[in-house]
Amino acid sequence: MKAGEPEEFIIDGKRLDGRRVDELRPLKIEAGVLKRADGSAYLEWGGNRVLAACYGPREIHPRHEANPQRAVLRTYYSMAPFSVYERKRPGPDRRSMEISKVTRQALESVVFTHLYPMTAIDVYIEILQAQAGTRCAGITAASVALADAGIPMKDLVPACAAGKVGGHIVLDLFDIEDNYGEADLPVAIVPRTGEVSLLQMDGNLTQEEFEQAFKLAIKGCMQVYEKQKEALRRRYGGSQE
Amino acid sequence: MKAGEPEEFIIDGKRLDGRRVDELRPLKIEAGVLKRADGSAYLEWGGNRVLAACYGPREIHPRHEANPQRAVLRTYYSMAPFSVYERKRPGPDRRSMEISKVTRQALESVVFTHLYPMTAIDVYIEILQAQAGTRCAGITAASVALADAGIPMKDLVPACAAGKVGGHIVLDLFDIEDNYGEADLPVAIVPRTGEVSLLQMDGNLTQEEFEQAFKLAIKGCMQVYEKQKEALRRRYGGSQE
Amino acid sequence: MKAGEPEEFIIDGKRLDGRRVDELRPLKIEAGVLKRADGSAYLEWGGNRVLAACYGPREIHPRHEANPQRAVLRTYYSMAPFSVYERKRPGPDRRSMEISKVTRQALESVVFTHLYPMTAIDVYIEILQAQAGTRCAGITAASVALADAGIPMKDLVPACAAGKVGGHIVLDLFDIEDNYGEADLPVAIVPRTGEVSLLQMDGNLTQEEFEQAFKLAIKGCMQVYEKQKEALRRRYGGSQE
Amino acid sequence: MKHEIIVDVKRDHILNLLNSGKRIDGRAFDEYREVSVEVGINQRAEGSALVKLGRTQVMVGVKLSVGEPFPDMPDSGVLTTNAELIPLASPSFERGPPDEDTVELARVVDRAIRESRCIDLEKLCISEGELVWIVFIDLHPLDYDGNLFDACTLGAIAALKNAVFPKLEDGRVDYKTKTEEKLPIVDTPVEVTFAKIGGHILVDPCLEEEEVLDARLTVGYNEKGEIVAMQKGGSGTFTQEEILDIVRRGREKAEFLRKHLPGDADGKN
Amino acid sequence: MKHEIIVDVKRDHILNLLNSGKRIDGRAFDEYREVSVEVGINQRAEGSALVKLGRTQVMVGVKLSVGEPFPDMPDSGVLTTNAELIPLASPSFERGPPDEDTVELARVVDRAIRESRCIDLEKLCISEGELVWIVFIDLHPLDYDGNLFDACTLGAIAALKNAVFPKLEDGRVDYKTKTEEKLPIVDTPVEVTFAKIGGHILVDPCLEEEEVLDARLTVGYNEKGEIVAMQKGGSGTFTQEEILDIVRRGREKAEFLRKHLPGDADGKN
Amino acid sequence: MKHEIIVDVKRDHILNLLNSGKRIDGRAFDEYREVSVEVGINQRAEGSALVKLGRTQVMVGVKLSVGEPFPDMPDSGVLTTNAELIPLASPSFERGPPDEDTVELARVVDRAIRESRCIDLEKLCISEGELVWIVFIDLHPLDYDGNLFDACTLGAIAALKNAVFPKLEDGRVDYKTKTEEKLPIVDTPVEVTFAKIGGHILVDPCLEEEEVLDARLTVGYNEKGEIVAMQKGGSGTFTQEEILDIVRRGREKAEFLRKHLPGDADGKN
Repeated sequence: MKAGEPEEFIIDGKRLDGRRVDELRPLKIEAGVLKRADGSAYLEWGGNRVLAACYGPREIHPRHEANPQRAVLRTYYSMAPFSVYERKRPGPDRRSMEISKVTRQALESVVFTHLYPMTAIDVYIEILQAQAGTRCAGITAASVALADAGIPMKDLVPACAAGKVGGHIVLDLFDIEDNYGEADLPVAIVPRTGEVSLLQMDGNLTQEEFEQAFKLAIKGCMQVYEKQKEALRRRYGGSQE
Repeated sequence: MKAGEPEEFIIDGKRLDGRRVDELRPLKIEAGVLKRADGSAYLEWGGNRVLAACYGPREIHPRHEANPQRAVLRTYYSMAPFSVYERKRPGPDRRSMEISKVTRQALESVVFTHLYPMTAIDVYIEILQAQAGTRCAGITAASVALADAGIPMKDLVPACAAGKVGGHIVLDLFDIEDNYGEADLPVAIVPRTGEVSLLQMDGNLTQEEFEQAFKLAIKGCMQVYEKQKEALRRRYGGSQE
Repeated sequence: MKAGEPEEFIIDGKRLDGRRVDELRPLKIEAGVLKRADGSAYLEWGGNRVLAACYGPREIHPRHEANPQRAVLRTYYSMAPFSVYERKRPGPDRRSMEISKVTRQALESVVFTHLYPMTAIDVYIEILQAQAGTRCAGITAASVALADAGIPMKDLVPACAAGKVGGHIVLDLFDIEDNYGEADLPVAIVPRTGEVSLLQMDGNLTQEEFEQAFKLAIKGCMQVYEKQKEALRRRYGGSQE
Repeated sequence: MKHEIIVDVKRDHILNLLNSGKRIDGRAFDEYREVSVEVGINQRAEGSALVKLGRTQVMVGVKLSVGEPFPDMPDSGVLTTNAELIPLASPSFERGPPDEDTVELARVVDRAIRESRCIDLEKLCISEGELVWIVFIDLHPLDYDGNLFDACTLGAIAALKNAVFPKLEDGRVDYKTKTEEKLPIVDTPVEVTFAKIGGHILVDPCLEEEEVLDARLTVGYNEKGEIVAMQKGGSGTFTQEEILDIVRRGREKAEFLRKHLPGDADGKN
Repeated sequence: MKHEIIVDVKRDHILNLLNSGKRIDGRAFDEYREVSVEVGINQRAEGSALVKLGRTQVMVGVKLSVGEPFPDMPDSGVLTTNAELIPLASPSFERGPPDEDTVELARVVDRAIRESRCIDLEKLCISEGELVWIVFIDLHPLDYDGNLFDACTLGAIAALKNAVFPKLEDGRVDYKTKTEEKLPIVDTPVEVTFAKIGGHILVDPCLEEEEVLDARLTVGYNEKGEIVAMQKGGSGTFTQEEILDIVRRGREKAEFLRKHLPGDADGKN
Repeated sequence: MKHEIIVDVKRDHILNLLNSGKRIDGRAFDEYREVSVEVGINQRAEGSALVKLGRTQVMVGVKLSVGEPFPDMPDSGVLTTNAELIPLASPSFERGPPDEDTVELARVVDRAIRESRCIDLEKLCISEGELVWIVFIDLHPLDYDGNLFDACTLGAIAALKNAVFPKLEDGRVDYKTKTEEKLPIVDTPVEVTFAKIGGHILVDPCLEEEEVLDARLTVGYNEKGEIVAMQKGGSGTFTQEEILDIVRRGREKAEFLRKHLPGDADGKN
């Protein structure tokens, strides 16, 4: 047992932070929080604090990266030095580079990039405070920022993880569960079709556990989707999505 | 009191290197010392040894930095590894980057950059030996190198610091005064108008002390200006400036 | 005497690996071993394992490196992390940079670069396992890869070192001789003219020793040349070179 | 070129307004934008602050770690100030290693903090010559609408005052357990920035003003009103009189800014 | 633009074939290319393997060194997985620091090895809190014809099983003297990659398939058939049913790949 | 393209002169430009030299610090040679990390110094396996008019001979207090460079010759006239006879250069 590892993760049916196994951490999303960005979103999800900004469609530098058939979507995930317990040195590390890539691939299928050939659409995700699940938080915030920037999209992309802790399949791991649990399965979907645009896993799951966790994560995504739509409604009014 | 700190800075009206409070260190400037550069200057100022070279106006790389309305002035301050007591690792550090920037801003107002659109004027300042006051020495040498390169300018830009040591306002700090003194105030001016193109300060000065030091630094600049003009006269002849 | 240094290098007329003083290590060359590269060669030379690949003539990036009069030959020597006893950190170090440069200069004189203006011919040399003499192995493999890519050349460029160990002039040093010997003299030649396109030396040689070693190295090059031609014959058939 | 022309047009517009006594956002020449300072807004940092200066938003985090002191200051803690101009905050900020502007921002903020001796660094010594506290101040602009110097200095001092030590056990920091002990902050320096545009002197330039200014002067003041840091910027010049005037007038602006710092736990301020 | 059009044409060609039940290289949809695994092919590495997956060739070297453990894992060895996409191996690989694709490859291979706990890291502790073995796995593709994930994971586990400790003397490694002691490998995870092209699901995509795929799913399995790692790639999506189906079918493909690992010295496998 | 054509024209001009027995600056084929060596020209360095070879000017600084020895050489000091081709010295030098030419220069100078064993590195051991002197040689061209190899090697050996140890106290260096003890220099290697242009062999190429040469050969000699380093450069070739001839003739040129080294304190030279 590692130092700091809890003996049990579920006590009297409740998780260590008081949630049910299928319950999300509290999630608040606000769209349009920045002046300079073309679109932005701020998100508080449990102990995560995430800011996303979208710039574009805009001129692309360096020029040779331009695509004459569509806009190039670029996504950058980054953590503030003070977002974690041990100060993180500024600049991209290997983990950030991988998350930037899967984030882009999670979002690419919904953006109508062919409308803006030769341009860039840049999305920046800044983790201001981290408590596990920041890649899902980032994708969730990013698609709201894209919408806030007026970028035409097929749908929003909500993301949510499920996992396994102390033998239980649970939704939306927080940091203690993430550090000491058995598996983490982040998922992003395109709600209108139910298709999956992000899927990663590390840990150990049987086939059955995987199927159970996968379905739970998708349910979580649908709850996140409602919060995304609410945020845009609050910003732009109207009661339809 | 830090290790090596002197008990007094002024003894019998003289500073630790024998100067009066308002006296410059010995200053020698020579213009036109390099073959390859378009213009150059070598300066010995107390224990400082500084070489400045100007290349340009010349083609600019990378091309996208070109300005169709004027030449781009670029200045680079750098210290040789053997210019300080503890060997300095080659390459720009944060201090050099800041000094490069303020040096450029000290010189930009005098250069007729609009005469050479789409070009670069590059000024390199190399500190070969340092004894405090190298940014002022660099600016002073740089404007002589610009003149030696035949770049049209409104005026030369002399620079000189004043400061506070042991409670006294003094001109042109040398290294012991700089390390253990209370304030350093480097100033550069455009002598013909008396305007100020560089001003920095660190330390602690009251309003009155600041005003006294500021005026003293400007007097120092005017002495430096004479040396600059002498150097150019020696190089190009004529007794007028 | 350094740790690990042998007391004698030649015992009963044989070197520590059983060779005569003028004998090459076993050398095998195979051309055309990679699918993706335009030309390639694999070489086993004693304990050296070297792969060379040629791409080109091809479009050049960045564009401003293009030469309107000829192709630009670019050579990159690199060592796999597991090619040496102590793991080598990935990326070019100073030694690799120097070897890349002398490799290019060893090959440039034989390639008809003027046939392919505005293009690049890129040669990559990867040391998979090292046992001394990797620069000569790399040049030897590289010229076979160039030929395999169909790049017109005046000749192949074989390379081989001679050196001095325990007072004896010997051909083709292996690692113990290289680490503890007195001198190493790598040479590359253009066999048809006998001219020398690579020559480096470190250690200590008298004039006479140098002349003896130099001639021995050239003899070694000629043996290497035969192996190069054989490899191309095996690949392309025919009994003429 | 497009950019240059737009800047010229903007400059004419701003200058015309100034000539008739008006700033582009309606402020008086000596008026700051609305200032707000929130502290304790980040649970991972030992100290934190969010400063808003109009639409400029800056987050500052203070992290405390331990390490060896500098050999020539064996009984003194270490202060490190770092800035990141993340491209989220402005279309003009680029990814990559710190550029000249980033480095200047970090160094000018650091200067006021270091030269005012506002942190009692000797109290950060744990074991002389062996182990001291290292204070990291990370300046993190989130929305860039001008005058980062003043916003970041204010945020830094607010975050420093907000900071508490984490628990130290056997020479290692337990970041998850915070103590109640505050950082020893003994002064509250602030910086005040003036811009010069066509002969007019304005405090707290907004972005549009920054883009067209001739010169800029930032002055740092300690609680006594003494000057602890200065930095002139911009490719233009100041007259000597302008400088003397700015330095005198800045002092009361510094008092104004300092009032926005949250009060101490003990009710002071 | 040229590139885009060529990709479109290739995609049409491959898709037409798939619609009539054929792959471009003639394989069945659920068929791997020819697999070969050679071990012990490098005398400088403590363990090594050369994997061929069709024309894709990957060399993997395992180097062992010693160093300090992580402070929070004082009795555990350290695992480091690194990839280099050297430009020798493909015209699309570029010189320079690791890019996104390189980092993803290293991290996805690392994930299967780490999460399956296939190396008993506690057996790599030499002196608790002070000295442990560090395992470097270097993934080194030599000829890139698609599906590096599966080839590299297979090569990594083969090289790990091949590895023996060098001699350790007074806390320093004597690399020239190898012992007979093998690394403690307790599982043999493998990864299986499926591509989706126009609704068709194919195992082990070759390069031409990779260039036109919509989406990719890599799944890592341990010896029990449990899932230890997953990574979706590509800018397209999978339906939920496709994912469930791939995860179920991948298990037998993992068994297939695992059979190509060389047997242990003791005849097991 | 412009550049290429200018080079061709220059080459024709220089070659025409050579064909009639003349060099572009009027020297004989085997004649060095004027050589001057000044030492002790830098008060911050432990040893320093300014070498002029015609209009080529090179400053070399030797700094001494202390640190751990290499594990395989526990009783030996450490030598590090570094070059910087600062853009001040030539329009062809660029800012940034060391390029191929910079690295080659540093390594070729280092080779002569290291292989001639001119520094008695064992005398630089302070405490075996723990603390040794580290010698930094910084090659710093100030004005580049050709043949940096010879100028830098000469400057390096002059600066080494000029160097004195700073005071060492409790394992730390007091740089402000210099002792009278000199570095243990036991040989004075020099390097001699020949250029080949259209079949002509010339010593000490000036910049205009360097720009058009076919090939270059640098040979390092110790005091006994033994060869300690060689480096061929340029994209052309030498005949075997040319090489043998250069190596023989270089020895007397080495003697010529060595005479320009300042005398020792004891009058030896």
